[in-house]
Amino acid sequence: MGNLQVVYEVPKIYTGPNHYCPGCFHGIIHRVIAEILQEEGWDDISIGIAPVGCAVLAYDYIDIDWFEAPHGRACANATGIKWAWPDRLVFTYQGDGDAASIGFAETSYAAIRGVNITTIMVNNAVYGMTGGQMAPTTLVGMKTTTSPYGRDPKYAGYPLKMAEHIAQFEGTALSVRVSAFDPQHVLDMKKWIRKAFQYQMEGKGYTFIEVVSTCPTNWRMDPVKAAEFVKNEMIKVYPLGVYKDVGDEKKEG
Amino acid sequence: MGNLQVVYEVPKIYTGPNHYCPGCFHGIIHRVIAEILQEEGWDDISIGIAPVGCAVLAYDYIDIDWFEAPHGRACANATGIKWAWPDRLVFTYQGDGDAASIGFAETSYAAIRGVNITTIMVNNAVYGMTGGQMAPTTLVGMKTTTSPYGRDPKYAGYPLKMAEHIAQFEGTALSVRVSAFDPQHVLDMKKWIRKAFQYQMEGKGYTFIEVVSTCPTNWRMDPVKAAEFVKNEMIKVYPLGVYKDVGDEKKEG
Amino acid sequence: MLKDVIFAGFGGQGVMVAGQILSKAAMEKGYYTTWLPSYGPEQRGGTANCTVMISDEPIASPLTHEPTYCVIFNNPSFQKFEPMARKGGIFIYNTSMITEKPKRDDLTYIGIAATELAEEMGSVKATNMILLGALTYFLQDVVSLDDVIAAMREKLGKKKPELADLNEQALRKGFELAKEQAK
Amino acid sequence: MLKDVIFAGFGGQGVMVAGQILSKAAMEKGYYTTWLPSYGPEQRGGTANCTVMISDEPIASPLTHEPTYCVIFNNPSFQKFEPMARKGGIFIYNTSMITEKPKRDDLTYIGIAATELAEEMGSVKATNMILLGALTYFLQDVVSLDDVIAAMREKLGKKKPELADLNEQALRKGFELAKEQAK
Amino acid sequence: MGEKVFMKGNEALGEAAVRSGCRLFFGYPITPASELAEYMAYRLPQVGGVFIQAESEVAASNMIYGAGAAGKYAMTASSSPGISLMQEAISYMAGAEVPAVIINLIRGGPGLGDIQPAQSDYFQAVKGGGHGDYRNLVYAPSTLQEAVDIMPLLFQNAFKYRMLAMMVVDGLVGQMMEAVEFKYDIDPDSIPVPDWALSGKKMHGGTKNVNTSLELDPNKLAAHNFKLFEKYQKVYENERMFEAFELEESDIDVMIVAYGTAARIIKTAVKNLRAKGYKVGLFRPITLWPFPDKELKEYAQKTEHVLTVEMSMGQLIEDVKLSIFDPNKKYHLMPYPGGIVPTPKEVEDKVIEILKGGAK
Amino acid sequence: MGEKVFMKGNEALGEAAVRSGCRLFFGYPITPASELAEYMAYRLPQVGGVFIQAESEVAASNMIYGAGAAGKYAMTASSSPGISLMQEAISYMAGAEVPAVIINLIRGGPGLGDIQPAQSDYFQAVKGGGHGDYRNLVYAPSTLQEAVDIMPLLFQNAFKYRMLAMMVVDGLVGQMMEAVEFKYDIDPDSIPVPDWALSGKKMHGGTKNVNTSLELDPNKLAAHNFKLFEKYQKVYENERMFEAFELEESDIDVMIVAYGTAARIIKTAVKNLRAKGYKVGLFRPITLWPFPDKELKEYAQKTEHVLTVEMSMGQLIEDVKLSIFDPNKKYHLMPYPGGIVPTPKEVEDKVIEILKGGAK
Amino acid sequence: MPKKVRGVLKIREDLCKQCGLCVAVCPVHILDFSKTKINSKGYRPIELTDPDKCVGCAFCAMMCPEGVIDVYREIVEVAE
Amino acid sequence: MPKKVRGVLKIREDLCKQCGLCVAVCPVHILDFSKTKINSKGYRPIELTDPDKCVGCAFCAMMCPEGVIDVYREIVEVAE
Ligand SMILES: Cc1ncc(C[n+]2csc(CCOP(=O)(O)OP(=O)(O)O)c2C)c(N)n1
Ligand SMILES: Cc1ncc(C[n+]2csc(CCOP(=O)(O)OP(=O)(O)O)c2C)c(N)n1
Ligand code: SF4
Ligand code: SF4
Ligand code: SF4
Ligand code: SF4
Ligand code: SF4
Ligand code: SF4
Ligand SMILES: [Mg+2]
Ligand SMILES: [Mg+2]
Repeated sequence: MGNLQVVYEVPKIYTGPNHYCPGCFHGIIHRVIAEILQEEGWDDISIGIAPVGCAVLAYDYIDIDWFEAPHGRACANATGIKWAWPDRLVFTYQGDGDAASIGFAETSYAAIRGVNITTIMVNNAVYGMTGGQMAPTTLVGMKTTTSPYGRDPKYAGYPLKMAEHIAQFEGTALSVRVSAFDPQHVLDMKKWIRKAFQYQMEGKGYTFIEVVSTCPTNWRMDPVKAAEFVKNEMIKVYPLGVYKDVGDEKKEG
Repeated sequence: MGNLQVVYEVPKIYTGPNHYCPGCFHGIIHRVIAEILQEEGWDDISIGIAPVGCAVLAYDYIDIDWFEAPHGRACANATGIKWAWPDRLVFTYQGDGDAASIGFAETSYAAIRGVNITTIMVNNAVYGMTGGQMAPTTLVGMKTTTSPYGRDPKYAGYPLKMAEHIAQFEGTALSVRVSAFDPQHVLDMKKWIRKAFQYQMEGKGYTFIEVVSTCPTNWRMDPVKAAEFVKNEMIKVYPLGVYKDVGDEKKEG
Repeated sequence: MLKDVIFAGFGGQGVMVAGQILSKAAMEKGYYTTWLPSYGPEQRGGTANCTVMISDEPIASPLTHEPTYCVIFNNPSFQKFEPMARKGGIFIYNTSMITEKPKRDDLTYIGIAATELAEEMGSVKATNMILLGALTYFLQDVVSLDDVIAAMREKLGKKKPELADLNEQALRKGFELAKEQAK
Repeated sequence: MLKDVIFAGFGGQGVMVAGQILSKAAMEKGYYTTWLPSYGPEQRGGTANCTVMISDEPIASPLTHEPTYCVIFNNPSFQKFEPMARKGGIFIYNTSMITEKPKRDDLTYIGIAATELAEEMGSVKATNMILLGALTYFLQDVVSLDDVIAAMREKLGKKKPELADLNEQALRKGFELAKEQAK
Repeated sequence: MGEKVFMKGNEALGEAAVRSGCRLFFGYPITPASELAEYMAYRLPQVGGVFIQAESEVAASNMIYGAGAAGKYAMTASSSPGISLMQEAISYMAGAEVPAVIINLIRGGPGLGDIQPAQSDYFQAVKGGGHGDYRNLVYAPSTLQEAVDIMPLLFQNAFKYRMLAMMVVDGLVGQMMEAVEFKYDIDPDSIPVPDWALSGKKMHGGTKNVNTSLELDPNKLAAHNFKLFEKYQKVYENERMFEAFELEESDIDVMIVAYGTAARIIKTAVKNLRAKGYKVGLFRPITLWPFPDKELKEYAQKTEHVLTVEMSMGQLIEDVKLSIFDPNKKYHLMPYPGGIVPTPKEVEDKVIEILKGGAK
Repeated sequence: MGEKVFMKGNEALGEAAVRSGCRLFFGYPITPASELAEYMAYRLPQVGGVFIQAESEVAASNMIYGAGAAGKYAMTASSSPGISLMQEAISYMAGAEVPAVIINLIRGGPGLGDIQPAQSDYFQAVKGGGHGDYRNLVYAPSTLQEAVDIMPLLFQNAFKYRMLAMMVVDGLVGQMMEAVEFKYDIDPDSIPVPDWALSGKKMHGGTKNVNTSLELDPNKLAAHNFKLFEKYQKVYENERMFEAFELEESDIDVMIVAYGTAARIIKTAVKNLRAKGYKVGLFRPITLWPFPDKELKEYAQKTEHVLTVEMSMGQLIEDVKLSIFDPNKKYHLMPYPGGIVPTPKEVEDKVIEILKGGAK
Repeated sequence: MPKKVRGVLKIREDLCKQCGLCVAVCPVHILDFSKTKINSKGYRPIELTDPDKCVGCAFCAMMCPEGVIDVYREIVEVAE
Repeated sequence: MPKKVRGVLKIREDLCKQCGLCVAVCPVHILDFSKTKINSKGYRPIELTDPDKCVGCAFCAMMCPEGVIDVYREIVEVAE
């Protein structure tokens, strides 16, 4: 491009087109992960674990080694992979249903055990892939296909706050909640995912990034409205922020 | 007994002899539960869920209806039973391996969902029944049959603090850590278990009592030493106390 | 007697509902009928279709591999179903969205600019009803236009009564156009 | 040749270790041998037992339902195994703990006050070795007393050398007592 | 009651359960079974029932286990991977003799596979998915109406025999809309609470009930196993169901054996073949366990050729062979794995090929 | 190497795995398999390996799934209820063609049952515990030495065929002490990392590897199933193992079929019966899948009576019948459920009864 | 005559497992294992070494896992 | 001549799904869906309504889930 100065180029290892609905944040998050891996030269040594959820085909979209996990078990699979190759960058990419409902134990135990892997959990408050059922993260009163009268705490309890939950464990090196509803937050998300990967490469322990995301399709909103809903409603219940950061204290012993 | 005044009589519904090792706290905890159920007249409407663990035969020792659960699934079974009979007193009696390792998701989800049941989790820092393997609650450095060189956080992570963990969920009405290493603490334990049952009968939500306990056999200590170890070492890592108590605020809505 | 119909198009074009209305109309007339959607994530973005079977005896297979009646909403579906259609069958397609041209000489093609017509009538949402109306013309031995209108009103009328009138208009329009072309 | 031995008593009485030492001694002599414990929670509190098989050919079954040699540490085990013992078998039992009296006339009974003797020798922990020593007397076609002593030293000597000497004494004592009674 | 309603299969299955008297549903979403859970989430609150979305299928299966032990009709529904996660609880329920109902809308496997109609969980359902020796009642209706008709039987037999009743269908049944008639509407209050139910001592005369699958004494556990198998024998004698379609003649050219969706489709093939003059019939097991082995053997006398058509790689055929157990018959298999549904044409061609002697 | 050591079964199994080159163990305690995990916890750190106590068997099975996909030898061990919890991962591994090794020390079921030796997970292991159509390699050694001898084969064949290899034994094998000889000690560094391994692109030429069991297109998934079954056919042809014990004569009075501990014990019965003049022999499958069906059929020609002795209620006998498939033989079954081990005497009595015509 | 409150224990000896938890917590140190008796389980059950000193606090009963002990109080007259 | 920095976009039109996230965040409001083009997926891809106004902030690219947009800067001379 001649004398043009690059401001932003989509990373080569981000390999579309993807199957996501228009405006779904999954694509943004993928792209950002690809940016980091490419910038840091980690794409050669990375192994991603794709979930069962809308991101089940994530392996088609970032040019690294990938494993497709049974629903919820990504962190257990990642534990096996990490101990097979302790110096590789191993991360799981999961939905909220995947990481926080059926996989609640496996995700939590990665933190309890301090497994040196990273989880990126995409919280869109529903089960996107299967058609918009209630997730543990569904807001109280929110209507989904399995909470047709709105989530009722009497039967379904209260929204689960994973970033806070994961932060409580000693094995956790980093637990952060970010979002992607505007460019600033996308950059912030990128900063924290990068940090998570860095901590992992330094052997600091388990790192966890929760991304407050959208599901325009199942929320029955257009993508811009959905992004606004995240900004105005979701982050009231899921406040963005750093819930744990061991900083430079802890090195692999 | 003529003009004798009763100070303490073992409750009739506590039906020994039991199979526990000499001095094991399981017996004390059973007895105390039996006392409460008998005193309150709840034995007629109670359904206990026995775990897989040393207390697997708990159903032989308290004269109420009992269900024997698959390892770790007691809270899921209890959820089924409670919704079948919402006005009954339903409680799970579980070991730490049962409730906090294999059953971590089911236990946590009882809290997340705010199921109106009570869990009594006996934390003896090991898997008693199967011969003293490491539990999630095993102290760092503690030798067990699966941590023969002492629990090493690099592979096995850090002790899991269930009372704190369960306290964080909105569906939890009460989360308390008690012990039974001396008579005062036994009475305190009784007070909190009673309160848990009361809250349940009032429909307040999930109630959780962690009892810091012993395993003289697998700790290879005599029972009195084991009780002292609880007092001097265990409760340093597992501080006794009330981690959550909704008090009279929340009634069934 | 066994009528096998396929409706195919993009998700969101009303493909599924058109099939359901036909099937319901047939049921009300006392026929055996099934409606079977393609399902799963491929619905998202990609093409969706449904199969309707109508018969006077219990229906063995709800699937057809050689549909006699095809109602086609977009290009990919045209490409997929034209070769499968049964010899002598009726092939109704929406020329507003479809650039493909008929290739067989053993089918009756009915091309209707349904989207444009629907827009003219007040809403693109009526596209599917125009095409269903056209199909109805060929199924009169089973269901009349009035049967289909009644089924449509029952299915949609409660939730969106304002739409029902438009839809009735659309069904009638499609029926008329088919009648004309079929001559 | 097939020797089948059962050791039975309370958990903690050294039942298992006695069997392991015998089995190990036999192995060192080149025999095929198996040691099989009862296992599981019933060990806790209840009785525990183990079966040792010694043979000059591969051992098909590690279980015996009619043991030729019984080494019995407590009353419940006496009750359980006396009826099972093979006709003509050797039945060694610890009279310090056992109040039961022999009831069969087709067994050779060797009653030894092993616990008391062991206490006298310095530690109740040697009880099992006295009984094992007694058994050895009857198994000399397979293992000698020295073989068993060597196996015991290898098994226990490293961890607790102080105990090894006592144990050797106990083995010898049991052997002598059996010899006397067998006369 | 009695009127025909045009409904989606999954919803009709849910409605059938409600009208069978079931008021407790514990489930976890999965394609193609999710709409059943969704329907229950919508419907149960209307009738005073409870819908709980479990955190996993492991939990869901343990919730019905608890509710069944408490003496209430309870149900879950899932699809293949979810059913695999239920195997521990299923084995426990067998051991503890707890009744409950599970619907498996089988999809293509193994692993994550796809979400298309399949029958490849046959072995899992009828032989042994979980550990130990046990049986489940396994119903495999072929149409939605049949599924709806037998739904009460699942609950009633589950409670009659104190065992799990499964229905195996596939996504086709769940996703299809069809007219169904509900011929029953059972008031849950009319269903007696069994005396073995865990419901608090005062409900059953003050003597405690214990529900357990533990029996540490192997002699007692063996006796329990033999007792279970006596029960299964009774179930075998009473509950075998099948349909013989176009198998009247005493000599049949080819007898096709198939169940569920495959059988439904094959009826078209049979009709077409009959129209061409072939004496072809269909033997359709409705209960996969107990398998109608005697009946199948009986019908097999009429033919030389037995063609098994299954939406799996060769599972049903083992029971077909064990039932007939005659090396002089010719056994043919059309396996449809991975979510592929047979077409009548393929089956017709195969039958013709067999009769021409072209097929082995 | 080569010296005899007197070891507990579970420990010998662990040592065998270590000497097979396995350096990764993921497990969860359960009687009677716990000592295997305990041994690995003690041993692996000594040789630079890793022992991880998983939070559950669901997790353990998924950890070996991950490690296997990463191209490394990995293993878990459990007993019946724990194995039931692994069924989803097992089905996935089959679909994704991931090699790993699982040891099942079967105990009495169903449910919690007891902890005594059993064989009642036969169907689960060889037919279908998980969903979908698939097979696992299933080895059933009869002695500890045999278990130790074939251990390397499990890992090697798992990797050769990219599939799961299971060993089914029982608590008797795990708890027994016996002299064992280790004839091998394989350096893990000598085991090549397969080119399909997930190990980071740079390890395999910069082109990414993807390991998945998902295939949404049913035609492709069906093709994948057929491909898997071609592989299984190859395994069937190459890997069937069995022992024919005292089956030399051309006419045998009774042929007993049994495997594992039951077979070991039956050898005593065979010897005793032979001593009494009965022509009795034992056919012992060593691989339960692939089942040595041809060989069994062949040997069955020699006899009229086939007696299946299994520590279950009638699972092995189905494969026995399917293999022989001859209604003119007499099939007898001695079922031992719930953790009961047969005694030679019982088997001897049964054989004599059969030959007297007393048994059906 | 002055009166004092005295504790009285009912001990189910056959249930005792000789764990010593009661012994350790008795504030007046009057519990010990029997020197003479062995119960059916093979344990030496507890006995009171000096029954008169029992204050009836029931600490022992509180700690007993086996439910061996009932505790009563009686008022006794004390000789000066 | 005065200079200014101008953004230049490379748009992979075929990948665009017409979600509008970029449109919503462009600080100078110069992004809109094409009135004329439909891409192979059936969407109207974005285009610049006034390319000269682009400041090259890359907000659009940051938000794009599909990786449609690359952003460059060039220095252009501005006529006064
Ligand atoms: C064992 C099992 N249970 C259920 C499913 C069905 N299933 C697939 S994805 C999914 C939920 C996905 O939701 P989430 O993890 O939040 O991801 P999203 O699609 O919202 O990104 C479920 C329940 C499955 N494939 N396997
Ligand atoms: C699915 C399954 N996995 C493992 C086991 C074996 N098991 C029985 S009890 C137990 C652990 C018990 O420990 P804990 O819950 O702490 O109770 P404790 O015995 O210490 O009181 C285990 C692992 C089992 N029965 N089922
Ligand atoms: S269903 Fe929701 S989460 Fe899934 S791709 Fe569509 S918008 Fe994204
Ligand atoms: S093993 Fe430990 S926890 Fe179990 S009964 Fe004995 S002392 Fe108690
Ligand atoms: S009641 Fe108190 S004083 Fe009396 S024996 Fe018990 S602990 Fe001691
Ligand atoms: S606490 Fe109970 S069991 Fe323990 S010594 Fe005292 S009386 Fe005996
Ligand atoms: S780079 Fe900035 S100014 Fe230019 S189009 Fe994108 S968002 Fe608008
Ligand atoms: S954000 Fe990307 S996909 Fe969405 S409209 Fe803009 S360019 Fe198109
Ligand atoms: Mg989600
Ligand atoms: Mg414990």
